[in-house]
Amino acid sequence: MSDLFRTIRRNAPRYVPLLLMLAIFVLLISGCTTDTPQNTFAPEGEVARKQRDLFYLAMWPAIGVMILVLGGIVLMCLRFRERDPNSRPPKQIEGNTRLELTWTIAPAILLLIVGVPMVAMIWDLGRSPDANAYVIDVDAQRYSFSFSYPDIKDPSGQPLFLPAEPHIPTGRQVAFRLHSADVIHSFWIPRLGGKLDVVPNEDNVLWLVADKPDTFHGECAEYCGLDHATMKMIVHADSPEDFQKWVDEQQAQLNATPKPTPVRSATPAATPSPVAASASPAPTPTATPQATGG
Amino acid sequence: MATIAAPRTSPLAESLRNARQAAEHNPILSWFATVDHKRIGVLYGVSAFIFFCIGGCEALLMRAQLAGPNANVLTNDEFNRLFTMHGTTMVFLVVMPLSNAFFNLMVPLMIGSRDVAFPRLNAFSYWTFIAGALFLNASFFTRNIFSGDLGAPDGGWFGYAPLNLRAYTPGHGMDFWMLGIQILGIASLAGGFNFIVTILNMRAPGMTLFRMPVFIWMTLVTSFLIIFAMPVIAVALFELTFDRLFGANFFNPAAGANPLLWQHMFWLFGHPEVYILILPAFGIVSEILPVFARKPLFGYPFVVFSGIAIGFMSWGVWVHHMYTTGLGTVANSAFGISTILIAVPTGVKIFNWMGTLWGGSIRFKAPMMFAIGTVAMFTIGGLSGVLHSMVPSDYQQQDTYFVVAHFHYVLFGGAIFALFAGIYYWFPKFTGKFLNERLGHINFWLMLIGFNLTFFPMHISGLLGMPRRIYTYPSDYGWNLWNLLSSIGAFTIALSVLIFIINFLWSIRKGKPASADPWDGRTLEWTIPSPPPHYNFAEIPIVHSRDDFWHRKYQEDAQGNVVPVLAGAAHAPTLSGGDGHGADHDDHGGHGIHLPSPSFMPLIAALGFPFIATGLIYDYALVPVGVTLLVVGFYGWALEPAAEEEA
Amino acid sequence: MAVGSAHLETSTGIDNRKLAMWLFLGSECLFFGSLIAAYLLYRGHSLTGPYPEDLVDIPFTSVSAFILLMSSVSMVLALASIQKGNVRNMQIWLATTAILGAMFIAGQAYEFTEFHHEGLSLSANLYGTTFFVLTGFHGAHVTIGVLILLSLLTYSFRGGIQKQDSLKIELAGLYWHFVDIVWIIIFTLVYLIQPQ
Amino acid sequence: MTLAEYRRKRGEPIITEEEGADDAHAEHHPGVTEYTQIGLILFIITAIEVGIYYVGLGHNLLVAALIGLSAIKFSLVVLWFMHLRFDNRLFSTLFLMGLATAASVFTVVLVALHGQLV
Ligand code: HEA
Ligand code: HEA
Ligand code: CUA
Ligand SMILES: [Cu+2]
Repeated sequence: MSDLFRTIRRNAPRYVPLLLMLAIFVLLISGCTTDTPQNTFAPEGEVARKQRDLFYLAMWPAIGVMILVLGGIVLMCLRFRERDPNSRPPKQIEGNTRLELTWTIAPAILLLIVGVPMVAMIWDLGRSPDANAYVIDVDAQRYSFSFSYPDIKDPSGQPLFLPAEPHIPTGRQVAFRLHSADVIHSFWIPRLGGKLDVVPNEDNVLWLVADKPDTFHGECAEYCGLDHATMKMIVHADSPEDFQKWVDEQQAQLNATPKPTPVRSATPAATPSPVAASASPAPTPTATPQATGG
Repeated sequence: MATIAAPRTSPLAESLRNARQAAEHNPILSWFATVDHKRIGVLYGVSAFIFFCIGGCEALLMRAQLAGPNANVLTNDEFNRLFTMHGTTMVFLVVMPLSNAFFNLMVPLMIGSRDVAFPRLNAFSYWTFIAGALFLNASFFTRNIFSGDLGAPDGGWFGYAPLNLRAYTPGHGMDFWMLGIQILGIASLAGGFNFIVTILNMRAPGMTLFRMPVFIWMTLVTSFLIIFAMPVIAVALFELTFDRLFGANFFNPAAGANPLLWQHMFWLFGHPEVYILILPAFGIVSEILPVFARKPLFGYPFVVFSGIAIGFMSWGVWVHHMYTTGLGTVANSAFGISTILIAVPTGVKIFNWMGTLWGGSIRFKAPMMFAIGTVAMFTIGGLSGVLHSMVPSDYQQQDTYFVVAHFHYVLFGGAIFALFAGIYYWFPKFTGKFLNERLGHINFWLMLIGFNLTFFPMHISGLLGMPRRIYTYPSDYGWNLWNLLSSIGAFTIALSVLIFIINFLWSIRKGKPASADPWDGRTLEWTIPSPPPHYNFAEIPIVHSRDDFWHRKYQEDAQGNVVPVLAGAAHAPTLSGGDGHGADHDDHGGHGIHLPSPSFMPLIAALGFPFIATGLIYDYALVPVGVTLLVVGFYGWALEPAAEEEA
Repeated sequence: MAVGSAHLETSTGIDNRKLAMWLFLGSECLFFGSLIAAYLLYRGHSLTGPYPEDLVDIPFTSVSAFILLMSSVSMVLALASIQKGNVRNMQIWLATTAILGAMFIAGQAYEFTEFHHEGLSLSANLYGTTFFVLTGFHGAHVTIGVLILLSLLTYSFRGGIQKQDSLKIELAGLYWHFVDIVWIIIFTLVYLIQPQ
Repeated sequence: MTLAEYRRKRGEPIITEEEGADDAHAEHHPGVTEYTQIGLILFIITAIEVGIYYVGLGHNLLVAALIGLSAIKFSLVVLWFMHLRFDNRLFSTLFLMGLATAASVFTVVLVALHGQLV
């Protein structure tokens, strides 16, 4: 027993960190390849792809630095461990200015190098949506997203309202104008792109592009209360032709049955909210260019 | 105030004095009236550790729920309350007070002082802390917990507006949260002022700023961060209090308020706060590595300056928690750049620690294992922090488990590992016994493995799109395996903590006895006996260099080899002029050393806070009671003599 | 409070308590900074009235501001007196300061009730919220200051404050002046400058 | 040996000038007249502030003038009444640190939230 113990103790320092790093790699690699509904490594649109590429751009150097530092530590532990408990203390080195400068400046340069594409991408994804972007109004309320289409109106001028499962066209920017009826939520469809918060009184606009027809899973990414975990959505991306067909269908339906559509700002939330109480006039959707994309 | 006795001795003053004298000799009462920095340090440390176990158990419950998809261990409501309490507990009731414990224990010893600048303020800080901590945890009982209704706040540890308003979070838990943190903030502020003054003013002769141990430097920087950051969160919490309790509109969107104001204020505090959590840990590591590598800290001035730089820079990065709120491209670019740059001074520290190991003669004792573990694990966490700082890709990671992975690597892998290192390192100083070395190694390896098993997979579940703060998840999102691993890891950590507890309890009774200088240390605390006498230094030492104690023990011979100074010569020169008074043979006995008298006033004053807070929530009648306690405490404090007249 | 401060000189030569007081004031800058920032952020954003321009009474507040400013003068004179060892004068100036402070508080109480009559409450709009909390916290600081002054005054009547204790007066003075400069800022930003 | 004696013996520079509470120093302590003069100036500036408020300058000009004047008042109180002009530099440093942090940080917050600065 104590023998086993001693062997473990003697060898563990050497192998555990190495095994650990190996495990890390295996894990990382396996993470990249799985094709699951919200995998940010499996983008299906311009925004998500750019973000993933930027992530790789930073991740590989970071892994490099990690190997350098952790490997260095392990090697030093092996090489400089005290062999003889009665040995004299080693040479007392106080420091080395040249080394200090090196390891101040080198990381700074490395960081600024990654910083350039980062800033470029902030501006790239942060531009206002194209003029021909397809506009959808998103209403977030505890605990669901609902959608209205300003371009599809019923005879009384009310936009098409979908309590769930919106359709979007592929190959074209879709501008989501985000409105909150209560607290802060966050609108996130991982395989199409990063999230943007839905802030009351602040109508952010997020544009995304879907490459090809598919069904995308998204969910609320800002804790918003009891059922935050189940505030999810499914988005159908259709080819332009299919989308047009869908639009026509909806339009036809609206024209056929001019039923009163629910008012957009009505909240299904049970709790009396100050916002709902004050009945903020249904927010007039005006594109706010100050919002970031992506 | 110190020297002025109350002008007239009234019967009241007389009985108060008697009470204080009685307290001094009663084994239990004396703890309530103590103003001794070492005892307050112990109180802080033990309390914080208990809260660590509580916060850890909250985490275990969460991990049990998340071990598999669609689990039913906890309800949504319970889960939300648990993660809120877990985060709040770990930040405000564990890492901060545990660091504070080390400030209390070590600062006077390391700078060669008999006490802190304001001993009673120190006691006040502790009692206020414990009042706030108990108050916060009392929130569990705001609903009938015995019928399964957990009280407790449920707004998350940063309680975003407007969710934190009564309209959306009606329970009293949130009220306890905001007032509890308010009280804890007062405790931190008191500590912050005290340690800055102590460090600037109470140093032994010759202990210039650049001879101070790095731990002292980091305490100084941390304390500055505390005194500047705490008022901001205090105001935010006051504003929330007015909103929730008195109908104000600071965060009410219906009145036109901007809910992002809360986020700015919280993170304006919150980011300096994370360095408040990590800098003491950096200090501890900087003390331990040189001792066990038997070599001075590499690049001392650079380690110090990088710590100061981190302190300054921490004020310019808060928006990196708000990238996805739509602040605009300019803000995001500016804060993106400032955030990645903060990696530079932190890197300087990491590299200097490696420089310290290089060429050393490393002794792998338990404190050293934890310290090296800190450096390695913090680096991983820091690097994932840099990944977060890349704005556009953070749009994908914000509020996912990738963040959870990041901050547990820095908070657990950085702060908690270092604090454990500190416990193993200084335990002999305060008990005169070693913690068991073998159990220590088991503790370390189990914790290291469990820690990585818990938190590394979170990077992956995060990148696979798993948001944080969800109590359940479907089975087909590819998250199952990673969560299972995390849960197994969490229980491994629990096992390691259990081993630590056993080790602690066993060693405190039967541990191997330790001498005054058991690790061949370099700093002043090792010059005095273990455990230190209540007056710390029989004679105030005189400091001639950095690592003064080491230089008394070793010198370089003609060949540049380090050789021990002949035995007997290694004694400290002291202020009384004679150089012969050694630390170990204390012929002095501490007679004639004036130490502050115990006092109940800090306790009485601190007790006022929970009364006021409870009164604000439930019944205003309690408020005057609390105010009275405060006033009585403070007046008694001001009027009672700080030190008893010489008998 | 300092341990045996009479015997132990400090490393910087500065008294512990004075150092602590300045640290406290530095910290207070952040406190009032946060409050003022909230006020400025919401200035002119109230959705409903009453608005500041309906309420603010410049002549009245100017007198208040003037009173507080003069209390700073009397405070510093109290310090000058005790530094020369003149306890009597110090008591007079301390009392003056406390009275001026109390007058300021009374003025604020009057102003608050007046505003309340006009319909401004904590919950009326953003202006009410930020105005009452900002000036209220300032008023609370003044009140505490008055209490400190009165305590010192009482203490000095019992012979507790002599020339060598001038530090006590100095510390109280630092706090008092700080509260005064906060009002200088509030007076300008909250009263004189109105949103366009 | 007291700390001061120790320092004298070693010829060690005392880090900052001593600021004993009781003994007189070469340093300048403003007297009653100076304090009263400052008080008078403060009074006059306040009068000017209120005056220009009524004169009806353009908004921007008024704001600039008011901020300038109150800054002068602020400085007078801090430098003279709070003695920063004569006292240990450390105090000014500490206070300015707080002031500068607050000013810069909240300016950024207001800009980021599109608030008006004044
Ligand atoms: C101890 C606490 C601590 C520490 C020290 C840090 C350190 C850092 N943190 Fe972290 N952080 C938290 C605690 C901490 N953080 C917490 C609690 C949260 C979440 C709050 C919440 O939402 O609940 C958070 C969240 C958080 C976010 C927001 C994520 C999001 O919500 O979207 C970001 C974004 O930029 C970030 C960045 C950083 C960076 C860049 C550092 C840097 O300081 C790290 C620097 C260190 C290194 C980089 C490693 C060592 C350096 C080298 C070896 C040099 C060479 C390196 C390079 C060239 C890269 N952190
Ligand atoms: C210092 C800070 C710190 C520390 C140490 C920890 C430690 C741990 N944390 Fe936590 N964590 C946070 C700070 C910290 N955390 C914060 C700030 C949040 C964000 C909260 C929020 O979103 O609002 C968070 C959130 C968080 C989450 C995300 C919740 C969510 O978003 O849904 C998870 C999930 O797994 C988690 C897990 C853990 C685990 C398993 C540990 C473990 O390492 C814990 C290990 C400790 C133990 C297991 C104790 C064992 C003790 C015993 C077994 C002794 C029993 C003794 C007796 C009975 C005498 N933490
Ligand atoms: Cu909506 Cu979370
Ligand atoms: Cu941060």
